[in-house]
Amino acid sequence: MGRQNLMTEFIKGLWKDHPLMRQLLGMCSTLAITTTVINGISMGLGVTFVIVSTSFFVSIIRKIVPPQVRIAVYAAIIATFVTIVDIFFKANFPKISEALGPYVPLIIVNCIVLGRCEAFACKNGIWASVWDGLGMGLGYTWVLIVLGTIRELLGSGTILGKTIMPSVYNPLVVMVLPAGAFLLLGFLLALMNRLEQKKQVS
Amino acid sequence: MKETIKIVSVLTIVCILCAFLLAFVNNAARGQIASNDTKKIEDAIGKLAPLFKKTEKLNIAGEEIYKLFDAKGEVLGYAFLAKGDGYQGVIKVLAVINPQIDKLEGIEIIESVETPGLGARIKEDFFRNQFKNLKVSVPIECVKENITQDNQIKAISSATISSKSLVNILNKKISELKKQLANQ
Amino acid sequence: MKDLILIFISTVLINNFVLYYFLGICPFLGVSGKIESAFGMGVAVIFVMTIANALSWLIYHLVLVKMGLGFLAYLLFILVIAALVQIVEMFIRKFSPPLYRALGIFLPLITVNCAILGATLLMVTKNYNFIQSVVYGFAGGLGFTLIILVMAGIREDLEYADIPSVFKGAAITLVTTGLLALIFMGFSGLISA
Amino acid sequence: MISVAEHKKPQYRLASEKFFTPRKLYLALSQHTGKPSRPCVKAGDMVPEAAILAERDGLISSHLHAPSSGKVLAIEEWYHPTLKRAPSIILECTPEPKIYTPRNGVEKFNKKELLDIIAASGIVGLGGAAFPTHVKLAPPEAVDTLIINGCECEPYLTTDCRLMVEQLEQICRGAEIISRIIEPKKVIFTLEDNKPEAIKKMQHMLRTRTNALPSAKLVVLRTAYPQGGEKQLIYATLKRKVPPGKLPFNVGCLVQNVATCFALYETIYLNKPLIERLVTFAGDALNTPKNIWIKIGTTLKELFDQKVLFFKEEPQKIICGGPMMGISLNHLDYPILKGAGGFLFLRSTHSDEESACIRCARCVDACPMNLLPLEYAKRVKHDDYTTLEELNIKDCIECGACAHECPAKIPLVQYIKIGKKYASNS
Amino acid sequence: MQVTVSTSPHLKSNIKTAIIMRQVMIALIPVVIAAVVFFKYRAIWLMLNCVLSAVISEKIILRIRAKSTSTKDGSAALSGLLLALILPPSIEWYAATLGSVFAIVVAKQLFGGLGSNIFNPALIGRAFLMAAYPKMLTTFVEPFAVDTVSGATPLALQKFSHITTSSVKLFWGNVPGSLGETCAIAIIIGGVYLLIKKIADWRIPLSLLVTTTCITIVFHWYKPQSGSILFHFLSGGLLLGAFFMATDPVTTPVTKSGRYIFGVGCGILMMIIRYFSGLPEGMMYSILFMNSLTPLINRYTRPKRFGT
Amino acid sequence: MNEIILAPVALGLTGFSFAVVLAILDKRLKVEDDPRVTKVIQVLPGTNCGACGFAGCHGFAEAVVKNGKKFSGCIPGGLAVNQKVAAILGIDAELHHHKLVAICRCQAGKKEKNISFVYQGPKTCRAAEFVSNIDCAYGCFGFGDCVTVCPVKAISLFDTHICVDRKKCIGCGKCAKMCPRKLFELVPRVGTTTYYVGCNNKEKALSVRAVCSSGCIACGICVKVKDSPFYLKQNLSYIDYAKIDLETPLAEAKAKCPTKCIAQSNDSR
Ligand SMILES: Cc1cc2nc3c(=O)[nH]c(=O)nc-3n(C[C@H](O)[C@H](O)[C@H](O)COP(=O)(O)O)c2cc1C
Ligand SMILES: Cc1cc2nc3c(=O)[nH]c(=O)nc-3n(C[C@H](O)[C@H](O)[C@H](O)COP(=O)(O)O)c2cc1C
Ligand SMILES: Cc1cc2nc3c(=O)[nH]c(=O)nc-3n(C[C@H](O)[C@H](O)[C@H](O)COP(=O)(O)O)c2cc1C
Ligand SMILES: Cc1cc2nc3c(=O)[nH]c(=O)nc-3n(C[C@H](O)[C@H](O)[C@H](O)CO)c2cc1C
Ligand code: SF4
Ligand code: SF4
Ligand code: SF4
Ligand code: SF4
Ligand code: FES
Repeated sequence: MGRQNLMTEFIKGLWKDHPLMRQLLGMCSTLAITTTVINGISMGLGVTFVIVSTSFFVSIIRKIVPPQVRIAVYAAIIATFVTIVDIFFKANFPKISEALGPYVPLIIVNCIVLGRCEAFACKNGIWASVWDGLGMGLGYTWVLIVLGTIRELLGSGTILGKTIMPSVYNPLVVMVLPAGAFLLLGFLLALMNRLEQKKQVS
Repeated sequence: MKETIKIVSVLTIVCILCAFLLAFVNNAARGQIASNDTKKIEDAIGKLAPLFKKTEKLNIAGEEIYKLFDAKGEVLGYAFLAKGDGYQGVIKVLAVINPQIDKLEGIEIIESVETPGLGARIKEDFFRNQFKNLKVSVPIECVKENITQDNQIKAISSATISSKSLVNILNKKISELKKQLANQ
Repeated sequence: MKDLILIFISTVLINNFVLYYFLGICPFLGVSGKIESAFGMGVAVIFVMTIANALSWLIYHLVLVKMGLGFLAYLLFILVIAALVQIVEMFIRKFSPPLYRALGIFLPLITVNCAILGATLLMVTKNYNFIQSVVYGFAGGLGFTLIILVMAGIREDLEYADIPSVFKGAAITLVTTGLLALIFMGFSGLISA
Repeated sequence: MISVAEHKKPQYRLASEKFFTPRKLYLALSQHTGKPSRPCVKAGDMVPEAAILAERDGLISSHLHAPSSGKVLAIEEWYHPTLKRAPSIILECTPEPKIYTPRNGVEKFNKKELLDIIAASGIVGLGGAAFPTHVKLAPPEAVDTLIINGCECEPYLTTDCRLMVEQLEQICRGAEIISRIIEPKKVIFTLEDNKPEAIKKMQHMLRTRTNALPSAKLVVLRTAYPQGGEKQLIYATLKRKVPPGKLPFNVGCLVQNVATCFALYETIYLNKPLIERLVTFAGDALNTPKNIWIKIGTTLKELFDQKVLFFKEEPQKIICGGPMMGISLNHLDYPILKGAGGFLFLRSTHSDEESACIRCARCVDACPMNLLPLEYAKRVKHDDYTTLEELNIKDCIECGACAHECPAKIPLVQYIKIGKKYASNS
Repeated sequence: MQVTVSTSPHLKSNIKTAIIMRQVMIALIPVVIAAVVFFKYRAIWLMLNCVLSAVISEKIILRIRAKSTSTKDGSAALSGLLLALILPPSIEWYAATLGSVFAIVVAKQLFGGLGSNIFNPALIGRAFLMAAYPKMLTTFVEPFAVDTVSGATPLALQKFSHITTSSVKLFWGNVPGSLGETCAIAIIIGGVYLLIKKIADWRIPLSLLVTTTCITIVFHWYKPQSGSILFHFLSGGLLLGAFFMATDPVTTPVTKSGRYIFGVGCGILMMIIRYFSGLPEGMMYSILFMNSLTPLINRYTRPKRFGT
Repeated sequence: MNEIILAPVALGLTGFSFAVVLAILDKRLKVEDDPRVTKVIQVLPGTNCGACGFAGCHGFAEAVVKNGKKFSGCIPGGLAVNQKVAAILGIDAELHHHKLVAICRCQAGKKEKNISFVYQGPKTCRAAEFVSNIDCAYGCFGFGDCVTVCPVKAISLFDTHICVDRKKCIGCGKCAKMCPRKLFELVPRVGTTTYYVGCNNKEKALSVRAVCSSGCIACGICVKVKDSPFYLKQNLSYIDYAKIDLETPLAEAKAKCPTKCIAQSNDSR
């Protein structure tokens, strides 16, 4: 596989085949944990790590897994890496671990991870899979960061814990509530559609 | 038959490998995680009783209570965890009480899921500071208007439920504690 | 008994898996287009969630905790769910083709429905006993079904609405979900008071 | 059911007039429900009045007679209110009034003889649907109640009302003929309470003529639209419901319009086929409204050319039939068909543009068939014809009650018509 | 001669969407007067604020979407007015504007504009503000002393302090509360006008009020301090909601039986929230919840075919 | 250290038992699928996202195999997957080797059509059908329902006058099914130009002239051209497409037609 091809595998996850905005996968953690920027970053990186490593392993063993136990095997591999991430956070960043709560283990069923295994890694070579996973993971991460920034800024008036908004600003509490997350993501999707429409017109 | 063997062996081997990997990582990180947990509690206690140097864990009726000592080895008081239902979910609070068990040294909210801007304000200083040196020889009361007695705190307006819940949680635990420590 | 009722109500209405915990959003967005499909999905989720919770509880408390292997929980839960779903699917496919047609096609989707795994994990966090866990699983599935049905009803109506083109599809569904979440906030505080 | 503005006042008391001197007649071969009749004359033929011009083709079809003596000019496409253009016999009139000699021994005719006469006379239902009457009078199941429909629930139209006031005796004779054919246990005359004059006459007649129609009675209904519809009428008078897809005889009923009864009388007693009918001409664009006896096939233009009718003002809308179910025409060259009870010439059109449905459910409440008109409109607008049959769109009788009530001015009936057509296609 | 052709019917009733909306506004006149009497200039500013921001945002959206429909039908103004009537008089102006814009833009226009919205826009506006500025939405002022004295609503007093407000006061409306919900007599006058004029369907208000009455009878008998029948009937948003919001044609079922179900469901939910939840009042959430069920209700209560 | 041994053993055992159960059940409970379903599943992304409107990839695969029309429903898969699915179902061949092309038998524009009255109602052909918006009882309403129904956007509307893009048309016949006036005809695609008679009025010349200035008056000039494939039926001219070996008679007839109602559509346009 040429460098060019690896690059396209990487790039596509950032916009064209964006896992969240295009494929509507991995919604749950996106909505749940983006109350602050730092959560978004940590979750994004955690997911990226899991996608990359599972893509790697799934791609290695792709030829020997019989279809009857395919999902079980993938799930086991994913669960292993997720547990590692979980343990890592618990040991080194206990605060974040607490904030992310049960959503770290839920990376296991984050549809993106399994989705990439099923859709890509089990059909492609190791490096392509790794780059694909990386692209998907980083694509996911940037949206989490955007969501986290907007929600933290509007909902608490801070970014990364620092107060940004002037003191007369009355925080829109709804932004850090579930409802705010859904609404914001809805609007973001619409914005994305709009950009795409513009692109098609021109 | 060959396929069956393949199915069985692949899944089994993957499971074994995964478990092995996990056990290994877990083993490496376990110490750190455990110390994180104690550190978190000690940090919280440290905020409420800055003088403490040493804790002694008392295990009474399955619940953990920390006896606090200062640098000279004198008893500073007790720290305990209490939890119960708030407005939306569980509130978990750490409180430090004086050795005579009649006055609170302060409280620290460990965990809560109250509404930001309303119930979540129980975490804010203006509210928590009311518990500093609060008389607890009689049950704490939560009032909506001005405080008239030294066992009262003022509820957060528009979050009466959260405030009351917190007071109830504390009252319940303190009365248990009194009994338990008396038994000791 | 009272605790079971409380668990039930709070799981269905207040701490709804979709609107409060944000679990199972992907199938919620994907399969809420038609009432029939939504119903099939809902029933499948109730079914699998209940059984998965029961099995996971047994394995977790009788095996893992006893042996001090708590860190294997995630791995085991997902294995249980994956295997369970597959077995259930095989069974109904063989023995009840009509049921399979109505329900079976939803089963593979469920493995990656994070609500199922979420239910098992939350059941561990909440320290439920066996019966409570089963009720929790059932109520969680029911809450999911309720909300996906409501959504499907709304979306069937919206098929004919003149929605701005950029909002068509997932965007309006998310906005609607957001409004539903606003509404379900009205039920908060129902347990404590 | 709904209440609608009546607009019957101006023509309600106008005695009927006659116009029997058209120059040309345009006789569509499709005058009735069912198969068009088959012409049995050709261009150039001279025909006397009442001669058969076209014959019944198949069971549900009807003869067509020459309303006037004259010369067949051509058989070609001509304007037709529903079909737009349809094959028609064009007749140039050479007036030679025919004297009809009453039939003798009518009292002794048996059922079969009566039915044969009716079949030969080209009578179709004059209540609007123009269904061949000889078919209707041979129901495959026993009928216990004959309902004579004098409701005339369409606004503006007053032909049935005038007929009942002027020719009640003959109508009763016609009803007698029907009851001799189908032998019902009961005969019910139904009227709405907005026709007090007809009600009074009818009451008087039933008191005095008890021996001829012993089991007859009068039911006066509260005025409502569309109470004249067969299924609605049967429910209103007998509380019997005709199931979907079923016909009145399935619940032991037969409904005939009063004008049909009059036509039956003329055929049986006077040996006169259906060649003329009473038609209401009304609307605010006319100088004076009129109820006129007129030959089938006369064009509207002729009425104005021969100064039978005058425009007060240019009409904005011309309607064949009543305002609720009638068809709007685009000029005056249309002929009068057997089933046409009236023509309206209106000054103003409802020019309100259709706006968004506000789901107020006024249409649902209005619908006499318990349907959901708004759902049909919504689906048709979005080209979704898949669920229409599930929603029983075929039950709709296109009465227009829903569209009348709609505050958003949505042409619901039009959408329903599209829906019915495409629902069966897909 | 150039005529117009169209399909039947050619005769149509005089009622139009704009007339319906205007009639509802007329019915709201007593309520508006009561609001101005009790809350003075605050009432006027709040109503102006909400109505104007609703109409302007609707205009802008319609322009962006290049729609031919206009704001002349009055539905946006009505939504804005109703929103103002369910907000606390002391609310900050920017919050009211935000709520009004959210109501029109998100709850109404995103769903396709007039007639297509699933949720009642005015209520969504309030629910949004409740989540956005919870403090502001739970702080009320005493009538006549709008700048100085903050007070608790009768339902909050009942629930949290077990103090029952007298029914006479509730009837005339001299109590703290949302702008338009306090004066029972004004709402009843307006509501009866709506029903008599057949602008709103009577089934929902009737079933809603009967349901709540039945529930309060049982509870009052079982546990007297839960509040008397008259108290629950006259306090909070029950009447305003029952007459003006649960009757919103767009967001309620179109079938007759569906409307009964809607009313009963609203009544039950509202009393559950009043009795058991952390909130003193549940009218808004119960109507909104039933709004979300409306598509399902419509689907499963289709009228029986004639003749079956 | 203990758990490093215990964990693999415990999990290995669990994995083993699940695998055994699955393997046995797999043998016992095997149900055969349509092999194409399996093939389609293999090319699908397998994310089971439900975006296609079916319950997961399996549901989609079954549906497409049953009814190939919606083969392009997989959204995450995008174009690449759609093509593969189409290939499996053999739709591809059908799509690109279409032998028929649609023509519209009314070529009268606003100027030619007489309109003596005002139509009021929804602006679609299907709605206009019930009362008509033009004097001609056979011609095109010009609201373009066919334009919207065409899956490949081959139809365009120039002031109420319908043009089919011969290059784009795939001969699916949707327009013919949609048009309430039944104006479309699917004719064999021969050469680079398709000629057709753009009139559907089956009445005599006089009636035709009364409503349209470019209607076919059945004068027969086109039939009289040498080697003409034209014939008259019911006052209307038709082309026998089985006989169009040469283009000259067609072009000649087109040039000679007094009402200019013979039209052509080219590949080059
Ligand atoms: C969306 C929402 C969230 C709320 N969250 C809380 C909360 O977290 N804690 C609380 O005590 N009250 C909360 N409330 C308000 C209570 O239901 C209740 O109105 C309040 O406790 C009454 O207090 P007051 O008597 O001081 O006004 C919330 C209300 C709403 C609408
Ligand atoms: C196919 C067909 C068969 C019918 N057969 C009978 C029949 O046997 N007896 C009868 O009384 N009416 C029969 N009808 C007539 C209808 O019952 C009805 O009288 C007629 O369509 C006019 O009804 P309307 O003016 O209420 O629309 C038939 C109608 C149709 C379309
Ligand atoms: C909506 C509707 C309204 C009708 N109104 C009348 C009416 O007012 N008077 C009437 O005689 N027939 C009316 N009809 C026709 C009757 O249903 C029925 O066909 C007729 O009375 C049968 O008698 P006939 O066959 O003698 O015409 C109406 C039909 C429909 C569908
Ligand atoms: C009886 C009646 C009640 C109404 N109630 C409301 C209401 O509660 N909230 C609202 O935003 N609009 C209301 N409207 C106005 C209108 O229906 C509303 O703007 C639509 O929901 C917008 O699509 C009402 C209209 C009527 C006729
Ligand atoms: S009457 Fe008109 S506006 Fe009302 S629901 Fe029916 S179609 Fe909609
Ligand atoms: S739906 Fe049909 S039957 Fe019902 S009111 Fe409308 S036109 Fe009449
Ligand atoms: S569908 Fe038929 S009538 Fe309508 S524009 Fe196309 S060709 Fe003309
Ligand atoms: S609808 Fe089909 S047949 Fe008609 S023009 Fe388009 S592609 Fe050709
Ligand atoms: S991430 Fe939860 S279902 Fe997809």
